[in-house]
Amino acid sequence: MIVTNAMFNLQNSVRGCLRITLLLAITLGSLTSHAQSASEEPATFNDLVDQLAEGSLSRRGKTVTTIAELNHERSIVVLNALQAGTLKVTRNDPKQVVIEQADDSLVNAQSGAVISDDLGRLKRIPIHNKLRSQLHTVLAQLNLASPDKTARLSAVNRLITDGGDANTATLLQALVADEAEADVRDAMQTAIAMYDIQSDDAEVRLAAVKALRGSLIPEVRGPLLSLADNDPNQNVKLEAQSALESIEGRLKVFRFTENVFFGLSLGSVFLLSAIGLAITFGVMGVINMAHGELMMIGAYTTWVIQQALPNHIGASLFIAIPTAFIVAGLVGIAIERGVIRFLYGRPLETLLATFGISLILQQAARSIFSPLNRAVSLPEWMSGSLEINPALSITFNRLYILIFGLMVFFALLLILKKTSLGLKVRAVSQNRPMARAVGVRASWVDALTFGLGSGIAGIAGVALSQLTNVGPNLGQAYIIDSFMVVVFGGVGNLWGTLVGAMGIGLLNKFMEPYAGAVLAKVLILVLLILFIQKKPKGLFPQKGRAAAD
Amino acid sequence: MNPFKHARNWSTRALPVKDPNFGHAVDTSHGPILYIEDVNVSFDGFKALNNLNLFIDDGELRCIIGPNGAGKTTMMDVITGKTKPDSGSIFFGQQINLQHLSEHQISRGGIGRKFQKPTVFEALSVYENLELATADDKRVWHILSHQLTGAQRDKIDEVLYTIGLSTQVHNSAGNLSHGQKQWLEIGMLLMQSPRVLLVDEPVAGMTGEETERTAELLTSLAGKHSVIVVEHDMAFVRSIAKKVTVLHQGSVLAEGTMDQVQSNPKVIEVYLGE
Amino acid sequence: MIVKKLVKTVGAWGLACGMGLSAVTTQAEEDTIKVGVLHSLSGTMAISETTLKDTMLMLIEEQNKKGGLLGKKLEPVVVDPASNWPLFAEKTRELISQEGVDAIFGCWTSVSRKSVLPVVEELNGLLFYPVQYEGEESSRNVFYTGAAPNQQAIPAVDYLMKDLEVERWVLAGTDYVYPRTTNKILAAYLKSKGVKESDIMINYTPFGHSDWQNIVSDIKRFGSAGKKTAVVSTINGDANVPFYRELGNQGISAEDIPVVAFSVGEEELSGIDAKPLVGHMAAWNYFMSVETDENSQFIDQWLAFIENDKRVTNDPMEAHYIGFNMWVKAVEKAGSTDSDKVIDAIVGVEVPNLSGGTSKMLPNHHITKPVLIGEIQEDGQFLTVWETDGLVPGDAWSDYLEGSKDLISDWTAPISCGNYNEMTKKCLGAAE
Amino acid sequence: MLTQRLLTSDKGGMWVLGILALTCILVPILNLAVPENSPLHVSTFTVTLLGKFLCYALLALALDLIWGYAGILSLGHGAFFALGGYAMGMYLMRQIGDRGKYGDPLLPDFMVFLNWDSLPWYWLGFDMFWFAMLMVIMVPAILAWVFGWLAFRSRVTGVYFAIITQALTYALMLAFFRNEMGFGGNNGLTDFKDILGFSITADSTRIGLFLASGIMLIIAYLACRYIVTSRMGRVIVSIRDAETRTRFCGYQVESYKLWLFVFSAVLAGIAGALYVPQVGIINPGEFSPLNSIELVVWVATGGRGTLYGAIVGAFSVNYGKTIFTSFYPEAWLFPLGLLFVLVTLVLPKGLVGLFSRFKRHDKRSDDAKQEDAP
Repeated sequence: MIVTNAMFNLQNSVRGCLRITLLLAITLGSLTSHAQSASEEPATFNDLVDQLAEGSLSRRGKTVTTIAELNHERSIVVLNALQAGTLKVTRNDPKQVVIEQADDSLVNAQSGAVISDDLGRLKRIPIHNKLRSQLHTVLAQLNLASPDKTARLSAVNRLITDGGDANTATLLQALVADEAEADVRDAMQTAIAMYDIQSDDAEVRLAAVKALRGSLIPEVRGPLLSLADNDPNQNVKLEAQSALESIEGRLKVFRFTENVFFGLSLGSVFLLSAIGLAITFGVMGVINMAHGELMMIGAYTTWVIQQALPNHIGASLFIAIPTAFIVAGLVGIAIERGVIRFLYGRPLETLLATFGISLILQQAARSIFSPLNRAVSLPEWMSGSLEINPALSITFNRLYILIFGLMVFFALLLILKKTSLGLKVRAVSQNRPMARAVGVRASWVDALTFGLGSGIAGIAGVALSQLTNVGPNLGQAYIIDSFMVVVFGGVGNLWGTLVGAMGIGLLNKFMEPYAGAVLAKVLILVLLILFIQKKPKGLFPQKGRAAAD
Repeated sequence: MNPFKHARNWSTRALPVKDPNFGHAVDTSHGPILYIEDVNVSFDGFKALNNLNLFIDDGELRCIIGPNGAGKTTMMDVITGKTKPDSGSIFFGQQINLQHLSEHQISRGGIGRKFQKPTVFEALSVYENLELATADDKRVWHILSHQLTGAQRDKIDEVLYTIGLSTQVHNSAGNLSHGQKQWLEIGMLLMQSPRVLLVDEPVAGMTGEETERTAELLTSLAGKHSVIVVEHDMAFVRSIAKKVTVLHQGSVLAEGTMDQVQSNPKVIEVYLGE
Repeated sequence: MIVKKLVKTVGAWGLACGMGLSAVTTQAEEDTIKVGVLHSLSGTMAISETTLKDTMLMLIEEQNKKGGLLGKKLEPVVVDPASNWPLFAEKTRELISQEGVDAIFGCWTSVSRKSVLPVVEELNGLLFYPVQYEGEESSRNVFYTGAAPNQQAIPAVDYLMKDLEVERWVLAGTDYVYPRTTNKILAAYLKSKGVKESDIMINYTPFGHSDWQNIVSDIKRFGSAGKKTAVVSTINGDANVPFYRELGNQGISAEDIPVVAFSVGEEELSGIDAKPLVGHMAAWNYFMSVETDENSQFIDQWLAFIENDKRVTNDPMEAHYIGFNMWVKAVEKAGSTDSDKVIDAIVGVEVPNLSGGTSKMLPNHHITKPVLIGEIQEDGQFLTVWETDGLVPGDAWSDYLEGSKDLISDWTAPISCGNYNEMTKKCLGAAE
Repeated sequence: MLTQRLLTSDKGGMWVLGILALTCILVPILNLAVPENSPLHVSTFTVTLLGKFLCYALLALALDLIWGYAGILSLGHGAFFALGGYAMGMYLMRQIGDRGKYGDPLLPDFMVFLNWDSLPWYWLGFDMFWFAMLMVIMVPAILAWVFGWLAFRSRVTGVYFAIITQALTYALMLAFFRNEMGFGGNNGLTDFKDILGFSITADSTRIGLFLASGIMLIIAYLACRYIVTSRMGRVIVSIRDAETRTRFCGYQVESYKLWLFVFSAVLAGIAGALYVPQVGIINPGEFSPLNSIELVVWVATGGRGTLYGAIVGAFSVNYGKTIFTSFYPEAWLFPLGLLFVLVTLVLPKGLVGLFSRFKRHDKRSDDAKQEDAP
């Protein structure tokens, strides 16, 4: 690896050479330090790689160290493969260690020669956490000088978490001088400071503390804390304390913003699950207890589609959205035609009937998909989080679902306000006979409206499948919350639903730290009950004489 | 005992709700029994009542006419406490400010109302309907434990006779004809021996003969009670009315005898305007 | 009128007579040995319990292939307590007094066991309870084939402390008795090992909690104090998926803050996209990935029986496997299915478990088991990274709890008491 | 004169009462006196089962009174049932005394292992039977009173009322799940030893409880009958059918609703108190909204608006449930779900409505009821 690096670096300036020499120094140093372990069996690279494939995990750990120290040109490749889980071994003798490339082609681990003939089933060489972190550190060491910026950065960050040793510190000192990238340089400085902070020289410590002031990297706080509590040197102690305060101060702000986001994202889940109800219950006055199960249908649809195209998880999601809408919508229409239409003007009977339907749907899900939960996987772009700074990062799936929720909301708003269906819906919901008189086919509109509401429930299901279990009980978890949201927001008023959902979400998140998750929920329910006493028609009531009685 | 005593009227002008004879405590020394002054009501910007001023004398029979949306029904809602006015005052006699009272208190107080659409308790028999309306202590425990007194029974028979349903006593109200329902409802008002009767479109959908009987009934009531009749049917109004008030866009357009009103150019304009 | 009467009679009396008669008929037929299967097939617990019902049916079928028991065929009696706790009690009564079953295999949640317990004791039946539980209980009529806290929690913590040098602990659980007790025991244990109060964070969430955002970020913060941190999770069932997802998305990898779970097994994982979980751990007494002949045979049997090669096996299934075989052995030993005889016979019975050892029924009606720690792999299986040398005997009463450290349970003479205080030499609760 | 008023024109009721009385007399005899092996013997299992059903019937009666007659649909009546049950459960816990696992003379076991050093104040007094019984009545009554006062005052009706009652019971469920509450968390209260000194598992005690439930049901039935046949009964019906009109007749609708609601809550509480010792456990599951909705279905199935209908419904549905859960364990939710749908679609007046269809019946008034009942 060094060699390759050298090859590469020779072209560019003294800087490269400096690196090599330094690195050699380091690695040689560490080599001698591990001289004993090496001397036990002067193994060749090939044997070592073969050893990787057998033996206990702890032995594998030792082997990894030795391979790293060997500085064989392919060490880094092999170790990377081991880390990534693409290092495999043939099941049938003679055992052969191979690396699986991205394109499923196989190369010999030792030589790197491409293997054409079929080796039968391969067994992945397993690693566990200790090994993983060991690999990380080793690779980090080797990557410090990598020409690739991101590799360097992650390497340095790794060192920060490990709190590296003297060698790395000196190396970094050398590197930081002529590091082009600003952020990498900052990281390096932090790393150095993190090392210096343990030094015995108070001055060095002081400098280190100064350097670390205001840094948001979580690892920084640990050592600072210890200094602030008990450092022999008073200045250092004070400096550390003030540094901590400055950090704390900044953290507070970010925590708050974080909490706001949490609240909104919880609200967006409420919004998605309640918005369908806002149509069926709010506009049509139909209590649909099976609403949750319609979401469940949407979620299962997502799963089915993922099963259909296992290689296009991302795409499957986009297919799932319309499909779920249609499937759930059709089920909804079926329910409306089959049961609800006989019960208009009798909301409580509707409540009972739809509750029965929800039971049937649940049991159906159990019979079809088994009572076990189904695994819906997140596409790449949905997982992970958007790191704004070390203290504040926003998870993608939540972010997208928040955006998605709002999109659905406004789309629905448009449909109701602008399209002829929307017009008819409002007409029917306000005055059924009159609407009929002017030639609106009320029954048809009812069916479509209910279908629309159900379809949206289906879409909500797709979103939920990205957050939580896909199973027969999915629906029940949300039904009560969504009803509360609709009632809170004011029946028949979409904006009310939006405000209600977000409000409850935020309230919940800001109560949780003090009350704890359970009590927070209880308190919110109580508050809602009291609120409805005060404003029986919700936040945004429909006024007028018609609404009065 | 009663948790709602002050529930709906926080400004407790606690009036002597000593049922049943509170109706007679109304002070009408200055003539009018009902004062409606500068009353405004609006729903979502639409002004249902616009500075309405109306005075009803004790024992008079007043007809109120006006095109749809003139605010007739809203006026009744305001009087009976169903709707609270945005501004203005409604006094029952000299003292009692109705704004502070809830429906049941107002009705116990002696203002009875008959709805546009006849609303009797269809599940109950004619007799039970009247029994329900009987003027009596209407608090829970009394109702739970007491049977009707003889006097109250006689009152029911008397009313049955007045509204001409004596033969229907045990028939279920649901089975009555439209007209009979109207009368039954009026009968229910009478059971409360009210001082003021608000009657909303009593003859709507009635046969000519039924209409005549209703006319007799109402005129016979006048004097003992103040009667306010809201009606579209001009012939009917002419047949009973001494004094007519025309509402338009939530305020009084004209007032006077039928002839005066009908010759009033504004009124003609409004009615032809439709 | 007649019709009305008729129907009412059916409503009230049909029940009475029907039941009465059925009781008689069941007493009449003695050619089979009835085995009660008491697992929720509907409601919230169906997700876990249905599998155990199938396991029992499979085991019984196998036993019948081997010629049954005492020359009689075994007959499973399956009922559905529908995740409704009072219904558990009712169904137990029905199984024992109406169906006349000789042993019941069932229950999952602690509360269902608690609700069944009095009935089993009253009617002197036998209950084999296959799930890891909080301990602090011992009944003459119940056999706990799942792990007691000292067979799961304590060893797991030991591993984290010794091998991963964990110094800071998050004890996260669903708010019910199992996590409460387990965490209490662990907290006491950790303190006894010199862990500071400030280095332990305990958090409880409701059932099916789905919004873990701020709890996870709290954990993240807690873990960034420079000391190695681990989460000990007693989070129950449905709440796990969103929990692990949130962990993954907030970038907490198993290396930074490993999570060791006591309620996440192969079955739960089969319902989760395991990629974000790789490296997180679970402590059980059995893993499907264990490579022994018994296990591979058991797995083949299972896949064949359930006719679906995607299905997995898990720890409670093994518990049923062990429990059932113990019961069979005990019945053969006693030569009868009579409860008292079986209870006497079963103590000391040894049967092979699926992880290569032989488990033994102890006098406290718990069994000896190995403890395995596994890391979750991408395929939803576990890679065993540590295991106890030898088997750990189940301990009904924890040694780390004030109330119970003096208590032991021994159902053999002379003590024969579920909660015997070694200090006072008294059998508590047995007043008269 | 009173009995005549209660029972005439209530043939169905008379039948139900008759059968109830008969059951209360015969079942004990058949259980205790008749030997095990005789075909007439009624097993203890059946007794406890019937006892349980009696409690359900009482609960159903309570709901029918407010839903069927006053048109107030409560989706949270399970809460009052559970509260009554908890009050009784607390008494039974205190009776265990030092026979608990940890042998603590005062604290229930779950408190011992949650390290509670003393009994929380709200557990005091529950060692006295009379106090516990008082609480069985007072706790549901007070909750119903406060809740109802708020709700009815601000004229929360129909669907809104249904939903907030559901929220109420849901909130209570979550609260009782919390171990800090000191009600045993998810496990609730169980492992009872004896009641009033009688061992709870003794057959005689079971019969006693069974009788108590039966008699309580009969008394409650007559009480409800008294209410609905009084003038108050007619006021209530008129509130259901035309609330505004009733107001204009000078009735204070709110207080009528409130008192009825409280009374019904008390009945539910008593039902719960009788239920707990017979099933031997009370836990937050009883608060779950599903239970309350199922309860509504019993009433709907039996036929709301007729008191005996509620009883018929409670028995038939639960009997069906028992049958299904033992014969078609995998699929019993299907028939249950179908029942919900069919009853609402085909049998708006429930089973008893089915019978009364044979008789000449006042068709139009029926429709009126269905239309206006919220």
